[in-house]
Amino acid sequence: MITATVQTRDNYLTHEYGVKSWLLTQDHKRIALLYLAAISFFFFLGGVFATVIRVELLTPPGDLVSSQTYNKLFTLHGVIMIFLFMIPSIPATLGNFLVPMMIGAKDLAFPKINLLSWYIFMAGGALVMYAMLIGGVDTGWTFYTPFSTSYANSYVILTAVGIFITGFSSILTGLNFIVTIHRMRAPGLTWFRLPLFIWSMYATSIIQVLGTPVIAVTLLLVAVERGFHIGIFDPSLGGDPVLFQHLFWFYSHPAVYIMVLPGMGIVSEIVSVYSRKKVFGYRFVAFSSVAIAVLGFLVWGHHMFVSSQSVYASLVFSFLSFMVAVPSAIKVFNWTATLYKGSISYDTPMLYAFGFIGLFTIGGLTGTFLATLGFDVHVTDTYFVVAHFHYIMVGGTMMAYLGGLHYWWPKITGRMYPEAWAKLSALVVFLGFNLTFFPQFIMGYLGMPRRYHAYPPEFQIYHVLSTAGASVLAVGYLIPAIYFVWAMRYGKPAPDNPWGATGLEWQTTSPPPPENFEITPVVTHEAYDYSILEEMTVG
Amino acid sequence: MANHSLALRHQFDDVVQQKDASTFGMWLFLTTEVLFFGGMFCCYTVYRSLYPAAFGVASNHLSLLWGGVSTAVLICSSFSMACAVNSGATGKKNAIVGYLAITILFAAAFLAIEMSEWHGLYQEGLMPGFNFTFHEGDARHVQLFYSLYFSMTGLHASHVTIGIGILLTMLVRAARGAFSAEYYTPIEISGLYWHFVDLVWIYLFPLYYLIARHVHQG
Amino acid sequence: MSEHIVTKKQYGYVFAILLILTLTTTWASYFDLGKLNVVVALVIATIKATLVVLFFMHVYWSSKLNKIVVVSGVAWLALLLWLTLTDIVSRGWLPFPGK
Amino acid sequence: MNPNFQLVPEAASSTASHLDHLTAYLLIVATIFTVLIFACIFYFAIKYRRRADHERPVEVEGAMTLEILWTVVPFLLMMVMFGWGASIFFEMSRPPDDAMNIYVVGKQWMWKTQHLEGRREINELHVPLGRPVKLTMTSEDVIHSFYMPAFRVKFDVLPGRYTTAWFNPTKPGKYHLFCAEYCGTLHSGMIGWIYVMEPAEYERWLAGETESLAASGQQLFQFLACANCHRTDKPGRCPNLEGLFGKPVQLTTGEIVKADEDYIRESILNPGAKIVAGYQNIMPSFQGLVTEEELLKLIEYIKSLSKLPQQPALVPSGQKAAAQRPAPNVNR
Ligand code: HEA
Ligand code: HEA
Ligand code: HEC
Ligand code: CUA
Ligand SMILES: [Cu+2]
Repeated sequence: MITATVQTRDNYLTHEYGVKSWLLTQDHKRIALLYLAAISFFFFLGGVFATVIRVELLTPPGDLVSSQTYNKLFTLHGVIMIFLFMIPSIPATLGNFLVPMMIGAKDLAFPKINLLSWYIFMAGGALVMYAMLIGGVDTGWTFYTPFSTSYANSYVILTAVGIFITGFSSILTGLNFIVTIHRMRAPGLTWFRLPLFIWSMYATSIIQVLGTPVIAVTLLLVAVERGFHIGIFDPSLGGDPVLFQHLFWFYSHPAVYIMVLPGMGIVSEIVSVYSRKKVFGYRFVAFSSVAIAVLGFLVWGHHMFVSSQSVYASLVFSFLSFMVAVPSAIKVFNWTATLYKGSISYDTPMLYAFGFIGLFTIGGLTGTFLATLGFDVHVTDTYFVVAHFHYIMVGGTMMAYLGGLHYWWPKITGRMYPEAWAKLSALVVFLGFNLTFFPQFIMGYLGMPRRYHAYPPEFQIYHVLSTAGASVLAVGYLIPAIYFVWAMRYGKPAPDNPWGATGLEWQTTSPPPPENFEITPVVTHEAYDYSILEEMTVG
Repeated sequence: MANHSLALRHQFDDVVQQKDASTFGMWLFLTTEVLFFGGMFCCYTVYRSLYPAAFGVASNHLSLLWGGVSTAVLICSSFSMACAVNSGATGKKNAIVGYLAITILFAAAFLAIEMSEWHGLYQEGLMPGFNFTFHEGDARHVQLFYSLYFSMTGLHASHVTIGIGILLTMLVRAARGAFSAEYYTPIEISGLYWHFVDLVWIYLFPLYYLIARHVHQG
Repeated sequence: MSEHIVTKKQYGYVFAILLILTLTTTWASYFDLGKLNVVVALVIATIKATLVVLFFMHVYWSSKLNKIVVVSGVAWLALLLWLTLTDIVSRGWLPFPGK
Repeated sequence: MNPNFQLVPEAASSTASHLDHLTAYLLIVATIFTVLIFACIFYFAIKYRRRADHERPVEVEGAMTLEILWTVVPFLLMMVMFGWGASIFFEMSRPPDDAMNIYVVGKQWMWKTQHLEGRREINELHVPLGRPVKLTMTSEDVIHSFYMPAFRVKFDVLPGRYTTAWFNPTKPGKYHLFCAEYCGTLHSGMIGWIYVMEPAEYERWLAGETESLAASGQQLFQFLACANCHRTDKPGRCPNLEGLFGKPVQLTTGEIVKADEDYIRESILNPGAKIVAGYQNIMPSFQGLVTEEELLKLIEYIKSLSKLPQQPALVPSGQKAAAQRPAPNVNR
């Protein structure tokens, strides 16, 4: 780890040594790093699956892997990326690290539960890994019945139980955050002085706490139905497979906001710092997070327009889907307006934030296409949908996550990352990303169904473009993976506040001491008030 | 007093904040539990609204007597749990231990009744997945009823079991004198959990046992 | 949060009401009230549940925040049921209204 | 048409062109906003780039009018999307009354289609140009989805119930048929072709088929001994099925349900679920005794009983009816 010659002050990394001091730690910062390690592993694993998918799709016939294998590949790609990477990604790493620091607390409200939730996550993850190693699962990440309960010939129960378990880790993290944000804010830190990242983590936590139990019980029922051959969703046993879809999407639509809200929070922080301005329309951005969290629960039926859901229900869900797009629009416009008359610097995090805003806009707009009833009938279950969600999740959240990692890297490790390499990789990621996923919009509208192992030759040109893009993208992700590891040891030592930011986390040392602050800070200013900066840098 | 300052963990400023945070956290956890059971209640609602007749027929195969008794037993356990919390608040160590013991006994009785009921249903051939031999009328949806019945009472029973574990821990801690009138939050929180378990049953009872008693008496 | 200690006597009253309501609901289920049977059963169950939440679980005396948490749990459950039922209930309605 | 590079799929049905207009609107809105956002970012980023390290920009307070503007304008644009999309969706989910019916059964991993005239196909579907076609679909195992990109039509095919989709082909040719709902190992192999033919050619293609669907249904009705109970000459124990289809049925529970395909299917497979008022639950279940395709034949037969009530030949009175066109709307 970091050598004591550079870090003269006691910090959370050097406070204790040894494997045990990490595995039994109750320090939210160390737990965040434990999560970071686990999550990075899962991301690269999911990425490897994506790579094989893309290579297979280079040619129309299914020639690289068998159909069964292909189906397992995209299922595991989806399951790992969603449940083991993206949902815990920002909340459990940056959120864990930053929530207490940003509100001036010594730790989360329940440190033991925080550690427990990491172990629960690892247990669930291990189960999914075990299922993967002994043969995998081929139901798609959506586990639709009756295929998953009565027909699939793979390890559905193990995987479902694995996801069921990780669900509890997500619930506990959310619960911990809500209690912490309510009860442990520093003196003077009123709700409207909170950084927007906190607001978005708060909104995310609401979804985690209220939504996750439903998917947990749904997957439990799938496992039970499959294990004991009793009818709950299987129509040949009297059940209703569409009911499963309702329960599944009741969680899984809100879950997409679990995946994007934290990213939005990061972008709010970054956009403000690198233009040295208050976020335009702070209250609108803050409230829109909560609005998204609440409205997000009302729209799940837009995944079921052709599922034989009633036409009236589809109508209601379509309408509500447009309602939830409004708060997202508010955010996009406010970020853009924040740039106006700012003092904009092009540090790597800002480049990622730009990427987020642009790509999220495209992903979101195509989301409203999908919410449009007649249009969705044509493109549902085609690559149009695949492109839509990768635009938001990879183009949006992944960008924000990388932006956030760069932005707080100095605080987390006490070292700077190499700026030139970082800028280069940001550019590569942006270009590679668009090349990968833009062609998918077109082939989706042309009718290329998703989850296809082999496909008619007229789609090949788009698949080739997409695969080419994916290779560029992979390089773009490989570069930061290398220089982050390098920077942990060899990076320039970081000052306490390298970016001239105003958040409380920047007012302590880099890396922070075990209890975050030498003295509990008292807050007297609104968030993003850069006039206090002069006092700070002088002092 | 020394006792409770020991119980203050470092991340909190004072005990009030700590206690508040704990109860608040427990309530949040209980909302997740509401939605956890909620997924199953949703299945129940949908299927009952689709197949009311089959549900009525199926329901009348459950024993109303034992259903009613187990409801009463759970309510009794809730009452004694409430008394345990009261004893906690007034700092009566022996009373806490006694009431917790009574609660645990009631809980165990509940489980025993439930097990015997399940056993009876199994013998009647009404346990889907193990022994389902019912063929009259809309047998498929009678089976659906029993699939849900066993899933939901099973999930509930697992909560009862966990509850017993928690209460036993509390009992041991109380007996060792870990609690006082100033510090009895764990007992209060366990109480919340226990009452929630009771609450679920308050709905399960009418929804499963009282659907169609007026139709086919018996 | 105010430290309110509920006496055993108060608990006793609630306990008695709960038992009486259990008997009532069982008794009521023997009458053929048509669709009202469900309603009666659910109303009584909800009264019981409310008593438990308010008094056994002390929500009556606890902070506004806790009350919000309780209400939102129930509200979200209602949401799940309500929007799912929009589908189930209206399935037969279209595409041929009036036919 | 260069098969290797297209930007827009072929539009070969009436719905397709309606949908493409909506797509144009969506694309315009999306392009405007995407360009707007990108342009603002680039413009601001360059114009207001940091020039000095200690630069402190003036604070710009939020502006209420702007907030309202960018809430209301997208909202209105989205309401247009909603209304337009909904109207096309209604069009898609409401087949015209004169549509010809074709049955589809999906199973892992093939499509079986049946014409009323009796012709059956696998992974292919022939339809005449210019006539609305209504598909009544079900699955033997898991959920599939019947997708014809050139018609912009897709609908899930579920086990245990009937779903419908319809289209009106406007261009002769050969078009893709895909399964769009993941259904297991060979999901991507569950594909086929739709042939849209000139009407005369279609008639020729159909001809040569001896027995209509309803006629095979009638034979099954005899074979399975349904006719022993359901007879018109001796009413009493069992309901008369003549004129049943499409009519409301009163059940013993007092409920009234419509006798549609799903109801008849349930009556055959699970007769105890809904008992007709005035009758006993004595009908045996035929679950496992009839296949999905046979069910469709029975349904088509029962349907034919209501379409031609005046024709005694189709009444199940015991003697075999001569094969004849059962429904007037299919022999144009
Ligand atoms: C982080 C993830 C994420 C996010 C944030 C979203 C956001 C949205 N999604 Fe997406 N979605 C997914 C992940 C996500 N989605 C996934 C994973 C699937 C597929 C699941 C599967 O089947 O495997 C999916 C599928 C999906 C479908 C189902 C498609 C199908 O299967 O047929 C639909 C349909 O309505 C939809 C709609 C939307 C909408 C309306 C939004 C809105 O919230 C977007 C709002 C944002 C904007 C609108 C952009 C900003 C606004 C402006 C710049 C203003 C101008 C705007 C207008 C004038 C409109 N999504
Ligand atoms: C957060 C979620 C997330 C993320 C990050 C990604 C990332 C990627 N996804 Fe994924 N995807 C999903 C979520 C996600 N996906 C989901 C939910 C589905 C639906 C599943 C289903 O249908 O059930 C899906 C489906 C899906 C499909 C459709 C499969 C099908 O329907 O048949 C495709 C096809 O192109 C695809 C591609 C990619 C690619 C190229 C990336 C790339 O961004 C990945 C890039 C990352 C790496 C490549 C790893 C890092 C780099 C290295 C380790 C370097 C070494 C590697 C090389 C040299 C190659 N994804
Ligand atoms: C043992 C006698 C018996 C046989 C054999 C029988 N049915 Fe029935 N069927 C009944 C009775 C009695 C009813 C009315 C009670 C009910 O709804 O279950 C009925 C009801 C029906 C209905 C619903 C009628 C309505 O008015 O709503 C349909 C459709 C039907 N049968 C079709 C069939 C078909 C098709 C077969 C053969 C595959 C068949 N039945 C065989 C006795 C029989
Ligand atoms: Cu059939 Cu996919
Ligand atoms: Cu969604």
